[in-house]
Amino acid sequence: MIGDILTYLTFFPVLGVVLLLLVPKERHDSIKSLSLIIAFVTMLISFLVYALFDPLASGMQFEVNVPWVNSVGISYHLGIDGISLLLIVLTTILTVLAILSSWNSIKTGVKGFYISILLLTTGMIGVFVSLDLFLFYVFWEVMLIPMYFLIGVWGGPRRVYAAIKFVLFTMFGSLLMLVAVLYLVFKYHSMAGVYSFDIQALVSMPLSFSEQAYLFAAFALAFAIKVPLWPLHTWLPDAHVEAPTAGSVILAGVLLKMGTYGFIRICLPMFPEATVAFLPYICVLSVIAIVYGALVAMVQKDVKSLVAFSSVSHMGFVMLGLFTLNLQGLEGSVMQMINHGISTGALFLLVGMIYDRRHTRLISEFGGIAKVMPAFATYFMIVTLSSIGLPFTNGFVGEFLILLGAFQLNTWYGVFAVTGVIFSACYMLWMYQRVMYGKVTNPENEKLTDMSARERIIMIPLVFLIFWIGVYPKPLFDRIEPAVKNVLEQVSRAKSVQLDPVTYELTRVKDEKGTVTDATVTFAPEQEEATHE
Amino acid sequence: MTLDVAIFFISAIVAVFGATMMITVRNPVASVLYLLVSFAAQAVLFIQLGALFLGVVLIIVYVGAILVLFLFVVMLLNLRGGEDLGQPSRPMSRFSKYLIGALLLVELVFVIRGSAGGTDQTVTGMMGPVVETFGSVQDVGMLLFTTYLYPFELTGVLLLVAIVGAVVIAKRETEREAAQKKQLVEERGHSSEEKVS
Amino acid sequence: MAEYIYLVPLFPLIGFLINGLLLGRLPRAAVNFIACASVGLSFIVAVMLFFDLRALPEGQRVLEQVLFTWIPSGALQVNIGFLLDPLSAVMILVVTGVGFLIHIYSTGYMSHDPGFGRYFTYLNLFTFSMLVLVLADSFPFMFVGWEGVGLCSYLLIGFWFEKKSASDAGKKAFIVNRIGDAGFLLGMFIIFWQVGSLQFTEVMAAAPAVFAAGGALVTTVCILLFVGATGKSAQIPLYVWLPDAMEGPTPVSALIHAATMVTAGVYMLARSSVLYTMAPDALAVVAIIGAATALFAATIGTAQNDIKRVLAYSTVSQLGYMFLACGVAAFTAGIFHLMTHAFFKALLFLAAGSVIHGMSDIQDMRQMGGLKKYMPITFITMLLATLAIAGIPGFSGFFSKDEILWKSFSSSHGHILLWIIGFITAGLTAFYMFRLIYMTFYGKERMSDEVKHHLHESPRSMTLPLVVLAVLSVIGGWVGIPHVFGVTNHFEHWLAPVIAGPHQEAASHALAAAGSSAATEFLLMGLTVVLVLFSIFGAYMLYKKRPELSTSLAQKFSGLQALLVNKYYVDEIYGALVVRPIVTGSVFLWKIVDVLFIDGLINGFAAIYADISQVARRVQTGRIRSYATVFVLGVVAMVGYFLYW
Amino acid sequence: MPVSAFLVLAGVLFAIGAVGVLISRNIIVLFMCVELMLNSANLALIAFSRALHVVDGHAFVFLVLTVAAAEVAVGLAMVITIFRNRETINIDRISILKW
Repeated sequence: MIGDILTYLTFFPVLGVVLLLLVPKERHDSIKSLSLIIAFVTMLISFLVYALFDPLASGMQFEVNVPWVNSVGISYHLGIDGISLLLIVLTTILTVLAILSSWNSIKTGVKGFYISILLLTTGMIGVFVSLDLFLFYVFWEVMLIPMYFLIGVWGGPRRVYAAIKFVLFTMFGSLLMLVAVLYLVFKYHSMAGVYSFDIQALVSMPLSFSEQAYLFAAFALAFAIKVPLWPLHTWLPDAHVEAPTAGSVILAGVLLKMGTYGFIRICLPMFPEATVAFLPYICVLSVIAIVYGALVAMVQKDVKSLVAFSSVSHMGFVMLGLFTLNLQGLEGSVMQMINHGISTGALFLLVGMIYDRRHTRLISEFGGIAKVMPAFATYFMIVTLSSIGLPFTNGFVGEFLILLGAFQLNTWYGVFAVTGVIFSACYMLWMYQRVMYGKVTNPENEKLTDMSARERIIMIPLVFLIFWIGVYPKPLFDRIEPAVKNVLEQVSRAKSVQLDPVTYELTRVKDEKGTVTDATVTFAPEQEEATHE
Repeated sequence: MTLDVAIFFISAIVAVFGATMMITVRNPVASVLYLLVSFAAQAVLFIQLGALFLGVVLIIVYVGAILVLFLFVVMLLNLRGGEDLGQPSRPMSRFSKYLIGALLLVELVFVIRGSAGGTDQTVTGMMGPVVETFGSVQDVGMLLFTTYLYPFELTGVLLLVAIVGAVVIAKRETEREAAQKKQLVEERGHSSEEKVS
Repeated sequence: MAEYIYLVPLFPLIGFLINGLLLGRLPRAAVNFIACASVGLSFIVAVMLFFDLRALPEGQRVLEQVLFTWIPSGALQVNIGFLLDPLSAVMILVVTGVGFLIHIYSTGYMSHDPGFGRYFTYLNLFTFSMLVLVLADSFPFMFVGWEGVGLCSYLLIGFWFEKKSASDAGKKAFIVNRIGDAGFLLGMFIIFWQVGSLQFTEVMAAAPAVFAAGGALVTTVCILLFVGATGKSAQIPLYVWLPDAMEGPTPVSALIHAATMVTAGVYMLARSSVLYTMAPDALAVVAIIGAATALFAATIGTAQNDIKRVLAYSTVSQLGYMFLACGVAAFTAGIFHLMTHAFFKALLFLAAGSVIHGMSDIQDMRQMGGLKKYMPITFITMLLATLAIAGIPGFSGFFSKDEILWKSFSSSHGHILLWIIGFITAGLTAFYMFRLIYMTFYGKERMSDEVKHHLHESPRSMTLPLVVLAVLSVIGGWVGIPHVFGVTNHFEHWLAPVIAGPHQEAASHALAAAGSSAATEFLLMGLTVVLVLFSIFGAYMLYKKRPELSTSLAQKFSGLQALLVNKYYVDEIYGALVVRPIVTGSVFLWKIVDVLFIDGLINGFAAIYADISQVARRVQTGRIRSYATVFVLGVVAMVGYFLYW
Repeated sequence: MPVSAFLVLAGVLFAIGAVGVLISRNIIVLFMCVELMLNSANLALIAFSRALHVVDGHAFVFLVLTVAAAEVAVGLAMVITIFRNRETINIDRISILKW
């Protein structure tokens, strides 16, 4: 029972989809309640996983490994470490909130909408629990379809453009990823004599530098599009602006993390040499993303696209943290993934609430909202502060560690990334001022009602998380740390770096010629467990 | 020249003539009748080949039912060969299509000849005598109800589906349905306009 | 003892939580009581802690309390922990003491404002953040308070958010502070990078071993930390937010923008004194910036007509003094001035608030005059504060300012030029403060009848804090009477264990040169006093005796006058050089780079595909016969292939 | 008679049917051409059946006949509907499903 908990967690929403199919499509209330219950139970299961998770153990937990398609080595291999654990919990929480947020705003195609959301949940959880590349790829693509419908059917005026753009961008990357996956599998076959899609088996496979470089590039492109890393980000503002609130929340909250999660789960451990070699380029792009996203966010006229560009900036922080390759940077980066999910999710939820009332998101349409909706303004302020990384809100912890890590890696990355902290205050507070402060000039804003009980229920857990992670993030760190150390150990297989066993800091080894030679690690598939330790 | 050969050549000539006329005459009624002629000749060939049952079936089903159905439709639509069939194709395109047909024919002949390349006597050689009951109703019936029972039953389903389908397709739509359809088209047009803007 | 330290910030936090969570549901009296009581309680605890600390032997006056681990990440272990030593003890006394008085004052001042609940919530949050700032035992935890006070400042400046100028000012304050904070963060990073810890005790202990004295690294650290301080403490070039911050309620200006928050930079420098004494170049920068700010702001202060703006520039100027002190490694003098300044500047603001309150929210001094007889208590207390800030011997400001001037002259890091600037500033200070007094309380009553009708002395809740602060302004300096008067400088002695710097050597140095330096010190002191008196006389002549003289003078030097009134056009210059290019650049990035270039490239690819498809789709004619032709051709080709190949 | 004679005849009929499909603009004639092609295949099947002395070919012919009948029924129903809506039997005019 407990051993299979990941399977239950992953496929419980699918059960919900089956049940939903049986409900007549006119019965909106039943559909909404049923999907809420399903999402809620999924969340409870994820809490159970969190409770049962052993923070001290390193390595994967709750592993399930059943052969699936033996002839090509595909197995049903699930397992989580601290990183995926937290992301799963984030996913399930945001799903519940997303369903609650669309309670009154989705009026057409209700059944299809909730089915899409639940399918999406399965896809997202599936990506986080997969330890088999085939499974990973399947879930990766499974996410795409419901999201496409969420944007394309229930979206704004330019929804079709946005949805297609989203799908094409993502598809482009994931096809390259598929090619890379297949290459890995065949390579493994040529070395070990059997096929395997198992991530842990493939990680231990020695690859020459040029192989690593190409494979890294293929995977990295897929993940970078998802993150999205500058300059591959242009699908994001469109998708966010057009998507319905629930879609934006899940898109920003979880889907973007898929990219960074892919980096940390696949790119870094599998291609350490390439990671070290590509590091400067990715760091530079991340820093550009940080500054660029913030600057462009500042001049947006639509609240949602402002938040979307702020996501570009924040995810730039995450990417920068990942590629600092030191403990602080990586831990901060994982924290920032969670934090960004919470605060940006909350921002989109809040924007959705005001959109439900006014059916516009243009900043210029608002002004003086704080006077008519004080509670809304308060929640908005808290979330804004979390987004600009005020200490004691969740945003600070991750940002601080990332900047610290980046600074240790290279002073200039740190210096430029820090300006992102300044600009984030500029665009968020400017937006807040234009929306909330001043006199009510638009007569349509005069009679707005403050937050309803349902809306408060949506926000309270998020506010709680904002402060909890801000003040006492230790439980999260305890769970992240072993996983991050594992990643660092795997990266340290690269010959060009050396791992300090105490501080877990990777330092570059400068060899005479400055070139990285091909890996010559001896390969023993039977003893892969041994090489892990 | 034996009787056998005479029957074959006469039937073959009639069949080819009927087919050729069918595709060349302009009046659909005449077309149907030429096809009828061709089919009749083919039925003779069927019987000559020992397929007594199928030959009869061909006459009854094709000539008696299907071609009559064609005639019905032609008359129902009141087609007399004077309909507007648009611009006739250019000679070149027409010629090229004949050429394609000819090529196909040549290839088919080569296929037959190729497989006959020498060894396969069953194809090139004279047909030997067969048992008396070959191709009889009993013979074919036994096969259909034993070895090919499932396909045979499935043809029943196929026919049923075809009947229902034909009825549904040919049925005149009611006014209500027409109105609904109109409304749907309007909505579509409306939403597509929105998309453009 | 140590285990009670957490109570000091805890009480305001509880007050904040109660008032914040029950916002709008509590009666006014309850809100007032909770807000004041929470700060009052922490004041009591602070006093107790102070005496506990005093009871300890001199070398061991450090109390530490760790509540729990905040950020555990490898080598970086940041605790939620408090550090109470003589320096933070002084700070918590000032913060809770002055804070308590201002809370009480606020109950009167805000008695007609419907947003009182929000106001006291913010105020308590501020007190909490400020206490965290001064009690924190590590840089990151200090940063919590550092940003927290910035947030409260933002919220309180923009308290009347319906006014565009108020919300603008709040935003400006936060963003300018953030620029400083970025410097602070970078400074922290270098420290962690080099030392591997961010605990104050560990950093200060390890610094001499890790950093080369006078080396580039430690200088960079100090300058970066100082950038943080310039943001928070309104020094050149980041001082611009403070004058605008006067949009907030006046008690807020008194608490945040005079007494406590703005002095956080000085506190941070004093806290990092070990690092600064190792970086003489950084000290020089601090001293120069401090001196320049002091003079610069003082000149602007002479030409402002808004009563609060005069005080705001005065604050900037006085903060410059404090940094001047820090810059000559006289951190004790800086902290001493910080304390006395907290008393008299808070008093000045509160008195100004009392005036504004009585004047029906008019702040322009040109519409005041002759208020002496209407508001006697306000007048007397404000006069005492003015005497203190002007540096009249005996008053608190005299001792602290004089010590700074003397140190800027005598310290091994000092310079005669620094002293001259400080000296001129002292004169200017006296001038603009008495200008304020004369314009407000003396002369013709220039207000309208309507205002005059409502003119009244403020209620007891407001005057009581004035009186208490007035007493402190007078006697507050007596704890730090310099050696030269033949007494022990208790204040310096008290802080000595925490403050690094040349004080030991300086003390011996001073003793060695006692004979000559005492004479010099008295000479300089006398010079200053003469200048101050002369300035007061000037103000008296211009604004009391012959007001027409000031107008004619203003006309004569109209260029200079315009320059001063417009604050040297610094805001405009920043707008043109920084804000405008960033906004324009961002629009460029968005419209050109993002939409036109990147998206254009991608949509261009899509368009190319679409164009190819436009051609290719023509194959799909919809004509069955053409499909059939192609189909048959295909069959022919395939059969042909199998026949011949 | 050799079986190949029948096969060649079937081929000829098939080719004529194919040409008819290609050149006919009348939808009904086009249909009839398809029928002709189907039946030419039948002829080949029966010829093989005779040559190999196996009756199975007959069974297939039977199935083909059934399919042809079904196809004609549905096809003609469509022709009627099309004619009713568009007043044409010109196959080239029925080309909405394009581009």
